[in-house]
Amino acid sequence: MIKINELTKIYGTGKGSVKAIDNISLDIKKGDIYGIIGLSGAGKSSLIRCINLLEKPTKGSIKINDVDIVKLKNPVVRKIRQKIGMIFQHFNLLSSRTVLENIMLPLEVADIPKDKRLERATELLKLVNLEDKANMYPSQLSGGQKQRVGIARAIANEPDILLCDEATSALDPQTTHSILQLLKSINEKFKITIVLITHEMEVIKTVCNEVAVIEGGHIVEKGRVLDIFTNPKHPTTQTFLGHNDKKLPASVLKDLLGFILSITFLGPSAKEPLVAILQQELNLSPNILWGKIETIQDTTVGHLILHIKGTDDERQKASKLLESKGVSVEVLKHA
Amino acid sequence: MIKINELTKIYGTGKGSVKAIDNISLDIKKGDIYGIIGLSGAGKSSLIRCINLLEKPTKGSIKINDVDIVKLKNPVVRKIRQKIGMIFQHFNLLSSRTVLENIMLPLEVADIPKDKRLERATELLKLVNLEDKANMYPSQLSGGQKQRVGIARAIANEPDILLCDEATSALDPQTTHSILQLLKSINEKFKITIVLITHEMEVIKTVCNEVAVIEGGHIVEKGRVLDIFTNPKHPTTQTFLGHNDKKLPASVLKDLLGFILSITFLGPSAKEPLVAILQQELNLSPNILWGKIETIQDTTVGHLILHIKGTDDERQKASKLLESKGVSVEVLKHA
Amino acid sequence: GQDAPKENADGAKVIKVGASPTPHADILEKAGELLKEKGYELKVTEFTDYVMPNTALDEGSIDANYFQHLPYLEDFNKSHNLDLVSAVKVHFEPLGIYSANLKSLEELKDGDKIAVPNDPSNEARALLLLESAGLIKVDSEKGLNATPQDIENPRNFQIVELEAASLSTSLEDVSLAVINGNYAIDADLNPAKDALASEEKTSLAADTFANIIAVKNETKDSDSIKALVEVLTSPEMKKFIEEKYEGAVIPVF
Amino acid sequence: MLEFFSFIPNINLIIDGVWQTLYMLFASVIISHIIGVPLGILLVVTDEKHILPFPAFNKILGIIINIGRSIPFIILLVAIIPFTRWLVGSSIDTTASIVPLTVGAIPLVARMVESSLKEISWGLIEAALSMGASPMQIIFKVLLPESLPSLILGATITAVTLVSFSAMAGAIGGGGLGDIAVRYGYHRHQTDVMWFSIVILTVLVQIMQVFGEFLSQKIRKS
Amino acid sequence: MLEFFSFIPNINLIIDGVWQTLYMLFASVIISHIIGVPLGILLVVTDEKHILPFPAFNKILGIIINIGRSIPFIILLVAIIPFTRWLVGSSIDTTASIVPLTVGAIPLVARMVESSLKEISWGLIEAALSMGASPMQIIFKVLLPESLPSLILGATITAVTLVSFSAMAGAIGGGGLGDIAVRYGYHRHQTDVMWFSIVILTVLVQIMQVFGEFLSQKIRKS
Ligand SMILES: Nc1ncnc2c1ncn2[C@@H]1O[C@H](COP(=O)(O)OP(=O)(O)OP(=O)(O)O)[C@@H](O)[C@H]1O
Ligand SMILES: Nc1ncnc2c1ncn2[C@@H]1O[C@H](COP(=O)(O)OP(=O)(O)OP(=O)(O)O)[C@@H](O)[C@H]1O
Ligand SMILES: [Mg+2]
Ligand SMILES: [Mg+2]
Repeated sequence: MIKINELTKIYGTGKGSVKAIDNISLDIKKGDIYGIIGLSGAGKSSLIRCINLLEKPTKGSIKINDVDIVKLKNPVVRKIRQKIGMIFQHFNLLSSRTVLENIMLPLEVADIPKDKRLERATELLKLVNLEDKANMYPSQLSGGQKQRVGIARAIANEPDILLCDEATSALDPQTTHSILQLLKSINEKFKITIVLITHEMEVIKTVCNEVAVIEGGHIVEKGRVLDIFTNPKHPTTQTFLGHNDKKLPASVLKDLLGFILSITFLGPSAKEPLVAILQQELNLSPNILWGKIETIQDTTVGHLILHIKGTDDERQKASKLLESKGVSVEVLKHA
Repeated sequence: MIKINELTKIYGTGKGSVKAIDNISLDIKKGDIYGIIGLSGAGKSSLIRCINLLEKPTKGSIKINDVDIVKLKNPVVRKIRQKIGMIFQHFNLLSSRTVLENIMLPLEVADIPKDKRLERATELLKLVNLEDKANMYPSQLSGGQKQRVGIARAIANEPDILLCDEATSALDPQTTHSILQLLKSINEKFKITIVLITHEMEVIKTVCNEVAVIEGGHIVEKGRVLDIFTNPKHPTTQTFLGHNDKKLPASVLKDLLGFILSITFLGPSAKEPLVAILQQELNLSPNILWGKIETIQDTTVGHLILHIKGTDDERQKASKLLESKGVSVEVLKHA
Repeated sequence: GQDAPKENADGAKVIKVGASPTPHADILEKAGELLKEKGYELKVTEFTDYVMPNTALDEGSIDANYFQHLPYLEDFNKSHNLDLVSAVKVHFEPLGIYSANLKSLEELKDGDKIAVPNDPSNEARALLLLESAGLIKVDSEKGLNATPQDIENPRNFQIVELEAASLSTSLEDVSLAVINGNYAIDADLNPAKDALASEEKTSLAADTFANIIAVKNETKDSDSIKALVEVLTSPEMKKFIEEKYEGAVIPVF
Repeated sequence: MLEFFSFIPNINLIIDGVWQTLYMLFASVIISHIIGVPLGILLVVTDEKHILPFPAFNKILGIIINIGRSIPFIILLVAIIPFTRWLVGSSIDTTASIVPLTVGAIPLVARMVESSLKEISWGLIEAALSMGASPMQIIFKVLLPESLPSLILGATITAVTLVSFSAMAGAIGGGGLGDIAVRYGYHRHQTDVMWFSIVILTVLVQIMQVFGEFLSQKIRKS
Repeated sequence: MLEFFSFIPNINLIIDGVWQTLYMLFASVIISHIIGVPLGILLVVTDEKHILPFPAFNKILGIIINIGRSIPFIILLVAIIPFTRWLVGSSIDTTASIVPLTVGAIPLVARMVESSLKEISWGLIEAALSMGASPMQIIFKVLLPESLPSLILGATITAVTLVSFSAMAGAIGGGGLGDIAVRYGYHRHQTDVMWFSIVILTVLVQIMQVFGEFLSQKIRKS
């Protein structure tokens, strides 16, 4: 669907120039919900803005359905853009239009007849829970309300591709959740492709199937969400996912005898009572110091940090037992 | 420090008027980091904007250090405002000033001598990790970089009170973390009071000691963070904290025999090997379906959903055993 | 320094005169050449307005002005409480009635458009000329202050007031236009042949409406004014004016 | 009614003047905007970095507008007489003076429009671009509506400037209050007529200003 | 050098005209902005909903500015003669004509400034307010710097408008290219002088416009 090849974007020229994207290649398939994460200033917005040519790439090609859009003439680009919705980081709502009229704008642009426009916009307003603000102006809305208008506007013309630049950053968890469900359902129903920048790992976990991690204009890691989240390779990804965050507070670590294991298990092994098995088979009493068992892409994934009062010998036995159940074990502290 | 009494804010007049804040009273003590959460459009921004009188309250009083600022004359208000920093939801950086000059603005306003200004601003730039962007203009920054400039600007004049309207919403988790540490450290060092709107529960957990939940212009719940997070009373708070989210995916619940318990434990009981004890004393093999063990305000708090293959009789025993250890138990599914 | 004329770098005494651009400033330019021989430098400031030259003269910014006729000056003196006087009468620009379409005044129909200059020193004269051609009647009390508000107009002509300089350009749009001689020449009209009627060169009008050099009463006998007057009324000037304007501007000395 | 004002000199003259002024202003403001607004839009959008880049055209248009702005009004008045005559059948009277007033105002309008449109946040244009909007759609759905409050303030400034230009239209028989103030009041020392005309002019300008500001305020939603 | 241009009629006349025009423009643009910019700022900030609300003053100032805008330039020229004389010692010549040009431009400048300042996003003013900035600080640190690109475009428009006003300064012997074009072209029908003056005027206007746009572009950071 979207094939980005050796894309480079440089802002400015000469001494003051900034290389925001550096030779990025990316392959986004039809129906993907593709997450992009990275530190502030990594080049995420620049990348997504290249996809609909709001930013002209300095080098490289962007193929949508096998057509290199970088080389296309304006009128053709326009037709393609009508089928690419975009949610902006800073909303960009027209101050001269009411909420309803803002949502109708892409429909006007696409020459949808008036009654259809109104119908569709009203429907969308309901979806983003803003029926009561239909005739208000953007200046009378709260931050999150503006963002929801931007979301409704982006999906109004039933795009084939949806580009979201921090679409839910101004939204509370509940509203975020309902918006994500909305995105997921239109993704499933209409097979639309979604490219999504976010800072919230929850968002990636809930809706994305693929994810790329950008740093300093490069892609440092990409792949299936489940793979990346359970087994991040690059240090940046690891910090991002909080894998280095498992340093436990001093107050908890104080006076701990024995050894500490960090275990990760997913899928089938999640259905086994791991802790109970340790008790049963090795007579160890593990204490869970930190734990997170969650569902990523319909698969249960668990991380636990276990404190076990025992010897190094017992530790080795425990590790072996767990590994035999398909669990990966890391030793954080020896006995 | 800040005493808000029966505050009401109505936008507009007549038919189109919106009651954004409805009779809110709030007491924020010196040195508090006070979190405010609520759905989009709940009135959070309106409330925080009343505290420095950017929005004139329709009714009610706001006492800072026992002075009702609503009644004060402009020059006095200005003096007070110099000691209240504010981070805006939409940054509001001056496009005509470089990053460095933007950070120096509050210092100029407060008539700090030029060399001191430069020194302080450079120091702050380092803190928010933007030394290399010192001489760039806001239009050349990414969203997160703008927000960091806004943060540096707000704390430049070493305020007594810091108002943050979604100060980290555009930031990645790592940057968010370092900013929060920064806020926490200045809070501890200078005893400044921070009022903080956020949509990220992580933020509240990490830095706040008090939290208020706003809905439809009312405060529906407020109190110490640990209390609210472990024992939310109001349904809105519960949804917010994801307590109603523990509905498990169908794929996991399928074919589960036995009973399901949701257990919550904190402080001392977190140090006991609960799951192992169940195995040991009742010979039950609990499987953790969902779990989260985390540290809120230096206290370990755990939620687990346990699936146990057993009878209702065993369930009652298990519940009793757990409760005897100071754990609260909720039955999600009977055997 | 209102009294003694200042001297320029060459030691020549400077005379400052304000004037309308044409024909006044052009005539003065010639006079300047003659005055140089007498050790004077003539500095001409052109005004496109009819109030400023008198105001400037009174305040001493200029030593003399040259743009108006005596009745206008007297009226101005009265309304502004000034004491400006005429030093000499220099020339007369006969107003003529011209037409682009009509061969004679008889062809004029009721309700036709007649254009007249809109400045105070020419408009009343134009109306009086129309009166003498028997087209309208001017309120005798208003006399030289008459405007189209002050006429009897039994044939309902539309009196169009235009700036003197644009009358010739707009000739096609009206049946008749009353035009100053010098502007008529510029528009390739011949005052002697093309005018359907004009102010008589020898009439009372020529005397009354002769354009004057106006000065302040107290300086009218100064040497420099005397020199200026002398040059302007010299035979060379007479020859110059007659040759240059071919009857559209008539020397009256 | 009229008797009541009979203390005022030449009341009929002034009433005519009011109508002439209103007529001239109304017509020239409207027509100069019909032509000047598109020119102003072109000046902006054909810029190198805008939605319809065409730098050569942009430069030439800028120069033509500058020429228009350089010609003293009184000369313009006379220079375009053949055009005026061709257009309205005559080169004199109030109707005819609308032509030079309009021609003179067009380049001013274009510059005022240019300066308003340049204040629009680029993000809004990007939003429309991302929807696949054509330049025409961007102009009519973004540029014009978003700058309308500012355009109206600009139009008010233009209209008031035309009031002072219209005083010069007296040269070709345009009439109007400004011309009356100049010719009757100023040239013929009828200071009462002059001041009375100016007072009415001021009232007119005041009405235009208040109306323009009211309208601009009313539609400004941010 | 001068010989090269000798085919041009009255070359010395025109060279004088260029200097006179530059002198008049330079002085009147600068002085009218020194006075007009503060007035424009006052018009904005004393509005009911702005940082220094004082509605009565705002209304009166608006009316005074409107009066200034209503008086035909030629009348203004004469009406302020006593003032001009008191100020520069004479009421005629190029220096003297700077006074009415300036007085005439002040209300225009005020309105242009007003319209620019009204486009500033309120959020930026709020940011300054939240820091405890005084109205003066907001004016000098927010309003002026943020609207500078727009103010410069406005000043360019004003300067070019003054070029056409300066043609009227001929009424008081101001001189300058516009006046030359009028006196030679319009009064004497010497069209060569007229067109040559206008060409030079156009070049001048073009330079001002390009310079103004360049400057505005250069300092616009968003
Ligand atoms: N200027 C205004 N005019 C009219 N209504 C307004 C105005 N500003 C805010 N409101 C309304 O007041 C309510 C509260 O707005 P507020 O900005 O305080 O919400 P919030 O809690 O900050 O939401 P968010 O999380 O989305 O930023 C909203 O319903 C909003 O529409
Ligand atoms: N117009 C511009 N001119 C110069 N530099 C720019 C411009 N736009 C962006 N940059 C720079 O390019 C880099 C990448 O910016 P980009 O907006 O893509 O970051 P981002 O990943 O979206 O960050 P954030 O999460 O903070 O929004 C940043 O260092 C930024 O300063
Ligand atoms: Mg970004
Ligand atoms: Mg908000």
